[in-house]
Amino acid sequence: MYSLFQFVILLLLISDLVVLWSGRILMLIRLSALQGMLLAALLLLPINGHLDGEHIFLACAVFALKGIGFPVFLRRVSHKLGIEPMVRVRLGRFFPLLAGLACLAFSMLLENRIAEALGLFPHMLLPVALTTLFTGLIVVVNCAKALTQVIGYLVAENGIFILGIPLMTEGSMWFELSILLDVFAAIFVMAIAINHINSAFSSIDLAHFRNLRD
Amino acid sequence: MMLILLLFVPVVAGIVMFIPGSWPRRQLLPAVGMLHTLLSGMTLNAVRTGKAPSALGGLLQPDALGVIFLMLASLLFLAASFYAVGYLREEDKLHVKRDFNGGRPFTNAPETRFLACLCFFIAAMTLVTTTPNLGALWVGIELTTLSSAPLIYFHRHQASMEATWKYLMICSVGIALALLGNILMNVAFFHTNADLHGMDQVSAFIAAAKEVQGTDNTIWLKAAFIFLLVGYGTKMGLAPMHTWLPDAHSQAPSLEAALSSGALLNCAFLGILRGHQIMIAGGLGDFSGGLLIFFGLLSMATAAVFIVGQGDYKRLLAYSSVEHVGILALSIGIGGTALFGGMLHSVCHSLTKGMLFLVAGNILTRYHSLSSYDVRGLREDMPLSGALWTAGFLAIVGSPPFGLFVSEFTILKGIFASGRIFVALGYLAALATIFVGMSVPVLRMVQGRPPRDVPKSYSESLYTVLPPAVLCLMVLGLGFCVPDWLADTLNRAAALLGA
Amino acid sequence: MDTLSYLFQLVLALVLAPLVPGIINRVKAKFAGRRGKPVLQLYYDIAKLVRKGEVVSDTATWVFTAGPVVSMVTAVLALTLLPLGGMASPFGFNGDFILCAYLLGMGRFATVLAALDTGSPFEGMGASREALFGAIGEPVLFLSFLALVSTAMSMGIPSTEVSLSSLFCGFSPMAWVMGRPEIMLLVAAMGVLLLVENCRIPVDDPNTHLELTMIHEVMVLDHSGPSLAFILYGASVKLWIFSALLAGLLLPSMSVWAYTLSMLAAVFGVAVLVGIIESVMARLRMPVVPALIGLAGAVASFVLILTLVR
Amino acid sequence: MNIFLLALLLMAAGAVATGIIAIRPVTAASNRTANALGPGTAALACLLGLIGVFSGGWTSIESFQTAWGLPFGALAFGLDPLSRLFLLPVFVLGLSCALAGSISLRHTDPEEHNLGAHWAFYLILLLGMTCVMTARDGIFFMLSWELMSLSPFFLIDFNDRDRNVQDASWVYLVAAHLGAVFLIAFFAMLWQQNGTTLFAAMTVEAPAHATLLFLCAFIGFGAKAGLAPLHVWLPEAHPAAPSHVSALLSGAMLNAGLYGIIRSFDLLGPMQEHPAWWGWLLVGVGIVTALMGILKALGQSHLKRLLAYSSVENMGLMVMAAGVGLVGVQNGIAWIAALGFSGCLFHMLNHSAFKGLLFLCAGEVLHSTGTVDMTKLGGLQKRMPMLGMLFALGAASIACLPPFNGFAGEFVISLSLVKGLYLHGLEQKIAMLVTLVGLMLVSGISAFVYLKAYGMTFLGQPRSQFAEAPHAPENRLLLPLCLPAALCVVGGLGAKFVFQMIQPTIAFIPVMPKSLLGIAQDVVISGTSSLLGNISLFGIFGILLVAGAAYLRRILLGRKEVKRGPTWGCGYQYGTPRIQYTPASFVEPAARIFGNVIGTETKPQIDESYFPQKSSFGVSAPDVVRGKFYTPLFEKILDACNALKVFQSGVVNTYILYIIVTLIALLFWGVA
Repeated sequence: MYSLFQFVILLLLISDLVVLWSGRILMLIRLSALQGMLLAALLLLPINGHLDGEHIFLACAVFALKGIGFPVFLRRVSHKLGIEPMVRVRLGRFFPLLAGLACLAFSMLLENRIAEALGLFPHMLLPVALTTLFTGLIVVVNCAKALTQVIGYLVAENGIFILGIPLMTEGSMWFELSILLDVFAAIFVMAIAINHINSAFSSIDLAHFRNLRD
Repeated sequence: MMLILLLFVPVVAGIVMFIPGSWPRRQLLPAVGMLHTLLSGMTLNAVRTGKAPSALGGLLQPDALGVIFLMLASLLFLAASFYAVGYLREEDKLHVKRDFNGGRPFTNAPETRFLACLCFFIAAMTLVTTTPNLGALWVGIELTTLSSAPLIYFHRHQASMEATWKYLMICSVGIALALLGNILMNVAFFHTNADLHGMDQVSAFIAAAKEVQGTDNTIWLKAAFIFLLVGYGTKMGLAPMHTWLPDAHSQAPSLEAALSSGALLNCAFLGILRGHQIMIAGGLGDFSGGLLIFFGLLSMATAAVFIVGQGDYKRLLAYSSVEHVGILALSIGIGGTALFGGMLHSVCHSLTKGMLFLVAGNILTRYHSLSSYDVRGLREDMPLSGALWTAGFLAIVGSPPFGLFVSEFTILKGIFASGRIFVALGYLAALATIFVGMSVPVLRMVQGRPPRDVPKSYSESLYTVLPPAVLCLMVLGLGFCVPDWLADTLNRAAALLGA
Repeated sequence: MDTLSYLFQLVLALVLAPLVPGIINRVKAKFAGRRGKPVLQLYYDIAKLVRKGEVVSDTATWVFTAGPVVSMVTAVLALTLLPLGGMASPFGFNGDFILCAYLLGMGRFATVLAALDTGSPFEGMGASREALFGAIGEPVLFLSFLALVSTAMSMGIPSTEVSLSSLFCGFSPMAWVMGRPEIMLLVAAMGVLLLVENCRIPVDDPNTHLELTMIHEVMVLDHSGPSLAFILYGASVKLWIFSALLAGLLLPSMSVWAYTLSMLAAVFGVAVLVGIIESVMARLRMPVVPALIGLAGAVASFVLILTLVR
Repeated sequence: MNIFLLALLLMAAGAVATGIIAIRPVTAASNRTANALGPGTAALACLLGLIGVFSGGWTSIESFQTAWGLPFGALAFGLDPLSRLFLLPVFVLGLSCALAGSISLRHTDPEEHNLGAHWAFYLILLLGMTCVMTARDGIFFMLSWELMSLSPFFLIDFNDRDRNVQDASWVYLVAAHLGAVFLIAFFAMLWQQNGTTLFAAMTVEAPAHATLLFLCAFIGFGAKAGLAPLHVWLPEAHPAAPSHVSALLSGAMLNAGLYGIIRSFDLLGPMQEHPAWWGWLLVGVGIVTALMGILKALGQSHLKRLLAYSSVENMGLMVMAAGVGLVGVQNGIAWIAALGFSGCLFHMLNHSAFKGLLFLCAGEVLHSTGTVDMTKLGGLQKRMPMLGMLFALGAASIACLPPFNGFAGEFVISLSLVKGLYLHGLEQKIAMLVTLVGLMLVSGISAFVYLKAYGMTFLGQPRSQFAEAPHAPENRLLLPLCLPAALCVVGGLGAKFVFQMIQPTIAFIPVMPKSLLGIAQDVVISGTSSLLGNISLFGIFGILLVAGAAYLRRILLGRKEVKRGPTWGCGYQYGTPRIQYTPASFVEPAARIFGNVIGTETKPQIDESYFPQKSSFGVSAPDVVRGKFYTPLFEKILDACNALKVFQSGVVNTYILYIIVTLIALLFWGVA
């Protein structure tokens, strides 16, 4: 069980690195779907052994929303708007990858220093969670299109979700769920906004967004 | 029951707005506003007299801090709801609209959606201000983002789209970080309380924090606060995370901007305050206080930089919000006497800023330009709005006899009491710079001969003048007299923050 | 008795005042090898003028008529503050030198206004120069007074009794000269002031009728008849005041009659000296005059500092 | 006290009433109502206030305190000799300026001006000033101070369509606020240190950071008083404001700065314990301000700007005199202390009278000719004899000429400086005497300045058609001006009594140590008041002599006719008024001397060809401090701010990067 858990975590880490390197929007969407499914798997592999109904329920919800719902939705949006398939980056692709690796190294150091003593997080969970979070943020910063920013946001939320998994209890289930729904609503609103951006600017490239400044 | 009504009246109203057909939707809004304000007032009274109203199994259980912000949100909503009636009527008159930046013609978003989102917006803020639960607080703040995004995009033109996107993206990222802060908070208390059930309640956190005091776990607490600060600070508009604020507030319809600036920023601030409360209990008040002071001063300085030479009057107001948010953070960080000043400041600032944005809306409706260079002779052209604009300017920069003077003075005294002379120096320097910076565009608009190219026959509608006028009178009153019940509540709130 | 005796001295000064310009002119004439006007010429002039009518400019108002009157009255009033014939003025009081300076200032003010009242460009020119020299002359006069005050106080005169009388004849000036040789420098400074305030060469040329070069004379171009007589008389009283101040600085104390005679001699001596200066010097260029006044100020402040250091 | 409070209430009620008129649509009728109601209330309130000031005895100390709505501070009023003295100009000028203003505004165009608002702010200004002079609580003082500081903005702003007026009002607002910032710091520190805001509870001991407090107070109050280099708002605001407002501001509001400085001595503990440079700072700044002010005034050809700079000069003199008093206290010399403070307060009263008069006169000039540019004026004495006489009186007073009040004040100040010879240490003596010489230079130049002001405006021939046929005001409309004019004469001829009236105040100022006070009262006051009696006698005697001489002239002229003829043109036949001396040419010799010191700009444009066509000459004195310091400073700040605005680049990615960078930096700092 534990090694399986570690394996899933490792997969998540690899997916992060691929996200940082990937140059195609479709690929990013797929990776986010993969991450969603891996998150559901993590929920089903509880560290302290017992598996209750609420974990399963939440896992299903995560699978449905993050693993299937969002990616499908985002793909539809990108299809509908006829978005060109390549990611447009602002800082290149090497630098973000480097930043992601640096973040990984830093968070592993952090784990060594303070997290292990706590005994709350399984090995590697904290580094991977933080790396995922920062991967998402790097994508948001690096990519020039509205859609890729949404994907980045999604990935960042995944990282936070990972960190929250060990803390999950019966009582907090509803909140996890509402948070999930909240994220869902956010993605939904963002997608609508992308739609509007496309109709207003006939592109979703954020390079057009330079009107409001000082 | 009162609390449940408080939360669900606007929700239901929002849903009702979607009922198709042409019925007087607009007029429903003031009704909701009045009902909500009444309920808020009752809640305030209940909290002030020491009763602890609670509903939904403790999900809604306002304390003095929250109830102040609730009352403010409610009052501003009431003002905005009346204002909306006049505003939308004015909007209807114009069929072909031009982008304020000179772009293509645009249309407005459907009124139904606008009104419904307004209701959801206030509902979300009600949740934020009444819940003692950090998770629910987070959900509420995220909901405010989502419900206000469509409001910003009411005028469907490119600039407002841009603003909406920035708002949505930056705030979402920020709030995601705040969520991480919530989680880290739980991590910090992992050991002290094996039973994590019901842990998200602030009171439970505070109790736990006292146990954590002095242990290694404080490092998690510190990290948690940093995430909360950056996360909610983004939403609140602390520099350098404030970047969305001037865009969103300048492009949003003025009543949304009034609500955002006056009420929403407070809500986000509440998130930070909850963190600060826990930090104080954990013996880390100096750490969080220091951070708040730093960001407070940084925000004031940033605001000063952007206010000086600012040409766009709504951006001006937005940056002024950054400034005042900075003052709030500073005052809480300083503690002591400044806490009372800070709480009073939040009240005065909300009322003043709400009023200013509403007046700015009037000006925008008349001149169709956001640039202060296009507006001249307000005093003559729109006597009431012009007078309110001048009064609002004097109020917001902290001149007597307006309430902000009292609060800023108290905060200054608190700073001196804490012995931080250089903070006082920075505070005064920023205030002075901002005064000078703001006076230029404001006077440019108020003085002079009205431009010839705006139509002559114009009369100010009561709907759009009365709400800001009432707010203005309230701020004026606060400059002379802080009623006992308010002082009482503010003191209770300050006590929660360690005063 | 003292008061009566002082009044006699006052009357003497008032009567003899027009003699001073006569003496100066006579000296100048001698230097030029002319016979010159009679010494009493000013008396004749005044006597003639008071019997004449007046021509007043269309432009002028009451200010024009008030000018001569005020300037004459202030000069006479200032004279009453001075110690005369070795006697303290009964009108003097602590700080009366301030009043004296300002009385002269008032007279100047009135004269200048009267000049401006005519609207004549030439008189405006004179007015401008007079006003300026008055403005910068005043601090120099004060510096000189202060140097005396400082000396007097260091020599034991209480500060409540510092008046023109105590400064200029309170005690033996010889003691000043013996103990305080720097006082002699003040004589130079006050001499310059005399030339400036009374518009003599090298500051002003009272004789030419080339208006562009003049200060005082050009200001009174439009006056005639009794008004002109007032002006002439006032100017001579003013000249007397400054000569008497110089004399007070120089003369040792002696019996009243001896003092009176020696004072008259000193005043006329000053007149002769002025005549000599006027004869041997050319008028300074206008921009140099402030430098001259400044020089006098420098001398006076030097004296002041010397007296303070002691 | 009750009468006094009634006056305050009346002002407040008047402000509310005119305010209500102001927010209603402006019509000719509403303007008329406001123009009757506002000044009427103001005049009545001022009269009541005057009665209140005098009732209950000049020397008595009354107080009234009540709690108010704010959670700290209190509504504490007090009347003591210091307050009473400073209230006199407020009420007297408040009265005559209200009446004069009402007269000059009676034909205002309702399209352009809202008189309701104007009078509302006028009353608020009066109220603010009165409260400032009587407030006995730090917070109440600050509130009143800001009321007093802000309301003039709306008064100055009266002709806001004029670009210059807009600039001027802005400069005023900024200066007022920046000054207030220092005061806010001052009172906040005092509050923090004393734990209370009541003045009565603050006076006991010397506070910590006394020097910092003193500097805050000095800068804050000095900015209001117009001390260099904080004077820049004054020469902008006064010319822009309607004249009755300028008169009130200059004659009454500037005093508040002086009042604040003196009052703050109270709050800072015993003055003998503080460093000696405090007093010398006041003296130095005062005399430099005075010199700068008067030299600047010399270069002005705009009458009201000239008067404004002259106000700077006079405030400098007052602060200098207060500094002399302080030096006297610190050296323990009763003469210097008592005479310094008396001179300061005496000059304050005098300045209020003649500056109020002069500004009101300037207002009448503006009203009747449409300009106060002296290059366009001239010959008004003939056309408006009454007005000219009043102005001449004011000019003679302000030029410190006997027998008017200006001289009496200056005499007291000079005496105090002469007593500087008693100070210990050579450098103190020299400093005092240098100050005295400076004072003499100032008064000499001020005579020059007012020769120019009166001569160019009223004498000679009109220099343009503006002055040829002015709408001369009827004499009865000049009645409000007679009040300050009478005070100018009374202050000179009755100098002794005014001086004695000031003495309770001197005895009251707590900076005066008790040991000094005894001597001061015995010797100084009796001695000095008899001197002032002498001066008044001389004045009366002089007036009689002048009358006698004038009579003599008349007798001499007898029945001989006084012929009228053209001015003697020295043989030049074709003189027009344009060949007269102009303000510029009048000051040209002075500008030559002082130009380098003070930044006077002379603009000779001489055509040097063989057949010269057109030459011109101008003298202007732009404010060096403003032009060389403030304007570049503000521009630099603006540039820096604009340069920093690149941070708001508009790119959303960058914005999010800021968040991440902040987060990481904080984590490194706080956790790692």
